[in-house]
Amino acid sequence: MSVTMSEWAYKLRNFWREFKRQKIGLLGLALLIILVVLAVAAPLIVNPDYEKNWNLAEYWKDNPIDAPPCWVQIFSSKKYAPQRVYVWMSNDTRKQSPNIKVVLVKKGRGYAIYNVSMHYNYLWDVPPNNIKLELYVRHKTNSTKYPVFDLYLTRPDGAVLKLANRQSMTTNITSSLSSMNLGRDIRSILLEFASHYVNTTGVQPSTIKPLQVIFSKAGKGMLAGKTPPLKGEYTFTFKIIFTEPSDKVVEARMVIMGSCYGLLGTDALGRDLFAGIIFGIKWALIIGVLTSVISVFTGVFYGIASGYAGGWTDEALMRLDQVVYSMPVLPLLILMAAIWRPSIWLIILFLAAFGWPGIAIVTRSMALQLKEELYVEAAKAMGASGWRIVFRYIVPQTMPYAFASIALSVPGAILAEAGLSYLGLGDPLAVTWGKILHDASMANAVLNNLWWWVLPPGLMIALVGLTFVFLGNALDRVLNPRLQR
Amino acid sequence: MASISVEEEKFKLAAEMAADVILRVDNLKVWFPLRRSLTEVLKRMPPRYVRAVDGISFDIRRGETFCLVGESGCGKTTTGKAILRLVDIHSGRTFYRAKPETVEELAKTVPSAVHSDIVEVTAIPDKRLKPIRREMQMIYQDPFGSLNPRFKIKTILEEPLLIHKIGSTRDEREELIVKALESVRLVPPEDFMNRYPHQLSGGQRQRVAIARALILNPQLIVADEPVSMLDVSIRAEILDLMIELQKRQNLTYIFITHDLAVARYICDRIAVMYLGKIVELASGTELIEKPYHPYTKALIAAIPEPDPSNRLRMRVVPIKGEVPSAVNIPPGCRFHPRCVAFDEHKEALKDMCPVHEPPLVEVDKNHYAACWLYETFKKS
Amino acid sequence: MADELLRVENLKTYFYTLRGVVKAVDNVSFTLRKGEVMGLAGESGCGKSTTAYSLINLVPPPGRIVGGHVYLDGMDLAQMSEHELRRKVRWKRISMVFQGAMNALTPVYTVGYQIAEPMIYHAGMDKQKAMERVEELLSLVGLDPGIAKRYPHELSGGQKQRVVIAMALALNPDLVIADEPTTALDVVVQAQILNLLKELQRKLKMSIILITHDLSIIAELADKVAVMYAGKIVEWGPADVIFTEPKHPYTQALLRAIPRLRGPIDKLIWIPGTPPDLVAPPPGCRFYPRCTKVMDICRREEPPMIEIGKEHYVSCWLYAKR
Amino acid sequence: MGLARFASVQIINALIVLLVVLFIVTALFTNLADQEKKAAIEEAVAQMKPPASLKTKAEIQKWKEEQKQILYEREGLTKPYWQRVFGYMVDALELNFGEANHMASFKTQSKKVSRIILEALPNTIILFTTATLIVIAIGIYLGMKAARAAGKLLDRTISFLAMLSASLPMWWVGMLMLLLFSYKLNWFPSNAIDVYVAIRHASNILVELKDWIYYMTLPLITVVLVSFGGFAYVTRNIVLGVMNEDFVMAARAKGLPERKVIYGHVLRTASPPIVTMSALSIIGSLGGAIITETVFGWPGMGRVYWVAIQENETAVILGETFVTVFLFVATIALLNFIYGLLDPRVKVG
Repeated sequence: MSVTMSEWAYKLRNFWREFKRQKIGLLGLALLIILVVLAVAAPLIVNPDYEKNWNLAEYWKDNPIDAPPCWVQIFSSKKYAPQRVYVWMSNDTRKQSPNIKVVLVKKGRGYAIYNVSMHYNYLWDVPPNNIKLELYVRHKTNSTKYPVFDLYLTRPDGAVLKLANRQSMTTNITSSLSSMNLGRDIRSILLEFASHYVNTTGVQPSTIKPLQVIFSKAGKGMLAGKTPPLKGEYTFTFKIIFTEPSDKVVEARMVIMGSCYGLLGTDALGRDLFAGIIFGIKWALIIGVLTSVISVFTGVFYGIASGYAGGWTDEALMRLDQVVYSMPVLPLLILMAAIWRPSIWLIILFLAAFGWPGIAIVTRSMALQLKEELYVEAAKAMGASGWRIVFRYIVPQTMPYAFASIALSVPGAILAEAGLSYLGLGDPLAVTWGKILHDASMANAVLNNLWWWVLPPGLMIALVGLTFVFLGNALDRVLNPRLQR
Repeated sequence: MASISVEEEKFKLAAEMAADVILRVDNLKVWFPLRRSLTEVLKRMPPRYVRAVDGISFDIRRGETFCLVGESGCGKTTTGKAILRLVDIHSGRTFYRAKPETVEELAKTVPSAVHSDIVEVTAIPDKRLKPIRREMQMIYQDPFGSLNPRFKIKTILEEPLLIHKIGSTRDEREELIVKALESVRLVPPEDFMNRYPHQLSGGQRQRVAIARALILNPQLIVADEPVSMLDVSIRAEILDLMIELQKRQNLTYIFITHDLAVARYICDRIAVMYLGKIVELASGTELIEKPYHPYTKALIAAIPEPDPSNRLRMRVVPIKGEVPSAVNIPPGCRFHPRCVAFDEHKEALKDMCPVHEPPLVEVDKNHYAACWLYETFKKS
Repeated sequence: MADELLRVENLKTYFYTLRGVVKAVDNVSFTLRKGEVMGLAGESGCGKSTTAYSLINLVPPPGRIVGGHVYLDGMDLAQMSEHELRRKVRWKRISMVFQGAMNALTPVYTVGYQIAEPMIYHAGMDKQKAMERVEELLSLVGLDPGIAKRYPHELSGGQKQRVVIAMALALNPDLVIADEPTTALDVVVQAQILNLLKELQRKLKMSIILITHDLSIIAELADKVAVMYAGKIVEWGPADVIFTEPKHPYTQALLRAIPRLRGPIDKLIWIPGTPPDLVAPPPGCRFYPRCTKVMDICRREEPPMIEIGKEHYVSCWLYAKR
Repeated sequence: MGLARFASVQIINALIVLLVVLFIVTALFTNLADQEKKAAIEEAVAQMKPPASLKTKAEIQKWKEEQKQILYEREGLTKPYWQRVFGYMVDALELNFGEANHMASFKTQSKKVSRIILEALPNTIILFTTATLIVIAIGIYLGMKAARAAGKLLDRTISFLAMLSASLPMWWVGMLMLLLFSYKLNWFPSNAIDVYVAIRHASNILVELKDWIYYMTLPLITVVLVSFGGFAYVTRNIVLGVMNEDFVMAARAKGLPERKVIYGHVLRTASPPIVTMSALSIIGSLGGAIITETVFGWPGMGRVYWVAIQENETAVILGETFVTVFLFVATIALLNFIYGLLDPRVKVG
């Protein structure tokens, strides 16, 4: 036993000495290590809940939509408003953001007046993607006397806008400033506000970008976003009148949906694309490695069986091989996926089912050649059994080829799965890069110039592919020296 | 009753074997079927064969070196491999006088193939050949190809021991390996054990191959052109080593070569093969000095020698045409289309050579040839 | 000398490998007369094939000629530009018969076209005329002219070897380099090919450099013999002298290692040890570690080439006057 | 004779593969197709007006049940499974794939599946034949150059490009091309399907050709861009292998000009394996190419796939798959045949 152990150690050392010379191989190895670390550490890097909830639009509602990554500011003179969430909860003093103040103004018989003021210090050039104001109250269950509120916005320049008036609420009010209707359209309020500075006759409210107007200096061109940003503290104030004195504010939130988001921005649902990219690593590695390991080993053993058996067995096995080999993979996969909508594991099996014939043809010819090698005949002459010859003389000789092939067929598997996912035929539960690109295509990301949605997944596919191609080429050169030059 | 006579008949050949004969080959044929195309199968055309070995018989005495000589494709290597059961035999039988322990072992597994100390090798099924494999070994022409490039020398030599479960511990086996390396003059053995074949020279590799063949203590060695890929001086060294080992271990060699000069140097008897048949068989010196068969004559005439006066004359090689394929062997004497003697005596032989296959007959004391020239003229 | 065809002076061809510089041909000198056959003998790896390729300046990379001269009628081929070599020398003056005819023919062209190619390119013959000459050449080497239309894989080994010889004769060269022209052929075919070469050489009065490891084959053809060992010529002289009275211990041992077909069966002599690694050859005489007559000086200094008889040179301290 | 036999063997092989694939595909598909048919029949029966004579609910129910059975019978749904599979196979061989539910063909707006495919097929063939020819031309040129300068910058660049193109999704590159050339620079149209609108207004063939080129350029460039590196690399490897052969040395020794050695002896010998290898690599990218079509909206097979998948048109998907397999297998047979033409050694065997 220890004979073989030391031999293995020797071979490994030799292999490493040769491999070290292959620069691209080392690069591939380094990339692979980084990828594996990222895949394993994914739950530490991004919130693991993201993956579970990837397809739940509700889960992502606090995030800006189609926001570019924040590092774009480096290339721009403008500062982007970042994502911020301020929370105030009545029952937990630790979760009471200083930016939100809830003040009981007055309490009398049959009423109570609260002021909820939310302060936002705006220091940026590009206004937030959206602002969401949320207010949750506890209401006496059997009462029909619902509370009402007014909403004011106080701008740094002193202007006060009444965004909502005598709005009644059941238990909570959630409003996004860009789209939600707070009783009356906020756009018309802004139009009225602007009318103090510019001529607004004929301006359609729907053309106004509310956040642009809110965060710009008042003046000429303010409706078109041509005035400079107005920096300073903005305050949103809810003035709430409870007609049931026992009612009270339990939670208030101000969500500043950034005009940029995280490392890779967000998509049309507000999903964190960086998280998507990170989750995708795991799937790419699983799909690529599992598919190629299964198909290569199937191919290797199929090929050896065929070549070593010879005769009619060989003939029959090779016919079958030829048939599978001549099948176009993707169209058939499309058909199968369209019929079954398979899980990612089934897709891997499908891919592997088409991936082995090429490997089998090569291994068969290797087996045929090895079978005729003199040292194999010598082993036979020594009395070695068929199994011994296969497993000690033939299989080990095909392993270098197998290892290189595994590495080299990874990209193909990843590309095939990505293609299926892109067509919308992937596993809907796995966050793969192909799926992200599918979503991008469905949301016309290219048309809308959302490059951060389109570029990174493709680059990652290419990167993982390259990693394995690098490794595979280096392995091939080291292990199959006929290619050495 | 009938079965007994069959049994007797079966071992008649074995019983006749002289005491010093270690191997008897009787009418051995190795035919490789050609792949038939679909149309051939459909038209029910009979399968065609490459008749690599086409009915040869000879006895080999213990301790002798028996040479098979001929051009490439004459079936000499196939004969060697057929004796070792490395290729499938079409028909014919081989009998081998095995060591007592082997006979004992085979008597248990394949009793029908054993007759006193003689084993009918051709009657043993593939899976039961292992005991016989221990006694017959092969040395190959190509020292580069016959050693597994991924094994160390130690592992290469350990393989036969592991296969035959000789030496229960690693140390025991290592001792045997050291001895084997020493016996082929690869000293000190420690220097070679941990090397890989590619780290050795051609001559050293061939010595490893010899050590591997000898480590199981065989009786019979089939050496297939063991020196033809080696440089002259290494060739001399390996030949010398083989002679020395033969003396020391009482080995019997079947030595396959295309080079008559080498055959003369090492062999006791030489059999010349042409297209799957033995055409002439005699002792080394006798065959070269007094060849009977026209083919042997041509072969000898064709061999160049380090004599500078040769350049001044044209070499006369009494042969014409090229070797036909072993698929379409000419009828009658398979050599007659190329035979110069046949042309000369066409009138006398025209009913013999193209029609009937000549038998291998004794044309001189212990000198056999298969040629109508002698058979016919002897009769007349 | 008026009838001198080729003079090689201190030719050096080195291979620049990862392992180091392999001095495959190191200071090789010899001359060749018009119509003379020279045999270049030596064991595998001694540099004889590299010498041949160096003569037409076609050493495969990573090898290259690093020194010395190859004069053909006064032109130094070692210094010539690739273009000039191609136009003036290759095939017109020097052609080759390659080792392993199997691989020297391009599988996708008919053999006729391959023989005709140099005629079309060098002599500017039109295709028709070239093919006529091809048929002539094929008959010259004893083949049926109809073979011209066949592809290499349709021919037997002997036929291919003849085709390769016909190809070498296409432009009536002054010198044919035959690199192991009969290796891998059976003895009968070998004898036929050697006869053919002998016949053609007499008829066409060309010079031949015959490279082989087999001294018996050299004896069939060569007027002069050069014996190479480890990148150097150790002995060089007329065939009659070399085969009967070899001087260098290496030549002597080599001849006694060959089993003979006739005469008494002498015990063969072998040379112990292995040839040196040409990356780091031993100092002094390269043969000394294996030489039975080794002296002190052999280990230190390289022996000079000494003329020991008429046109007989040997590089050994045994014969040097000190 | 030899060649004709060689060709017929290729064709028979292709037919066998085709039949096997067809069989597998239809066997998979039969249940799904049947379900769809059943659903359609049920819907039809539900909307049928029962004859006035029938009064009770039970009677009407019974009548409807009968009608359903009649329709089932007519559609062959009552036959055993394998017979149905066989029926579908025959339909497929007759190119009778039925009708689509909603989809229509590009040009004539026909609902027949065969029509839909027939109108998409030429576009795919035009795009990929053109692309393949360009790839072969560039690939051979660069591959030969790289082989002659092995280890030099060009060689390394090509090796890298090959590795890159093995890892790049072609359709993603297409997306980037659109992003850059269509939306940013506005040089090319963003949706190639509009070509049909454009050619409707074309006054003559030249204008129509111009339109086609205008709409085809971007997808064409994409396919070429992603494929040529791999092709060049394959060429380079094969050529490099051949360049080490003895006959190349022999050709050089003959004093042939280098150009003749390289393009005559080397490339000529290397061409059969180049044909095979490159065919496989190009065909391998066919899948990616199908998706690429959808990115550009090129009115070809890929586009049809895309729409069929979005709209759940099973009959179209089946028909498409079958025709694609046929194309694929036919191409392989053709290439094997070309191989036989190029290599004199094949004919004999």
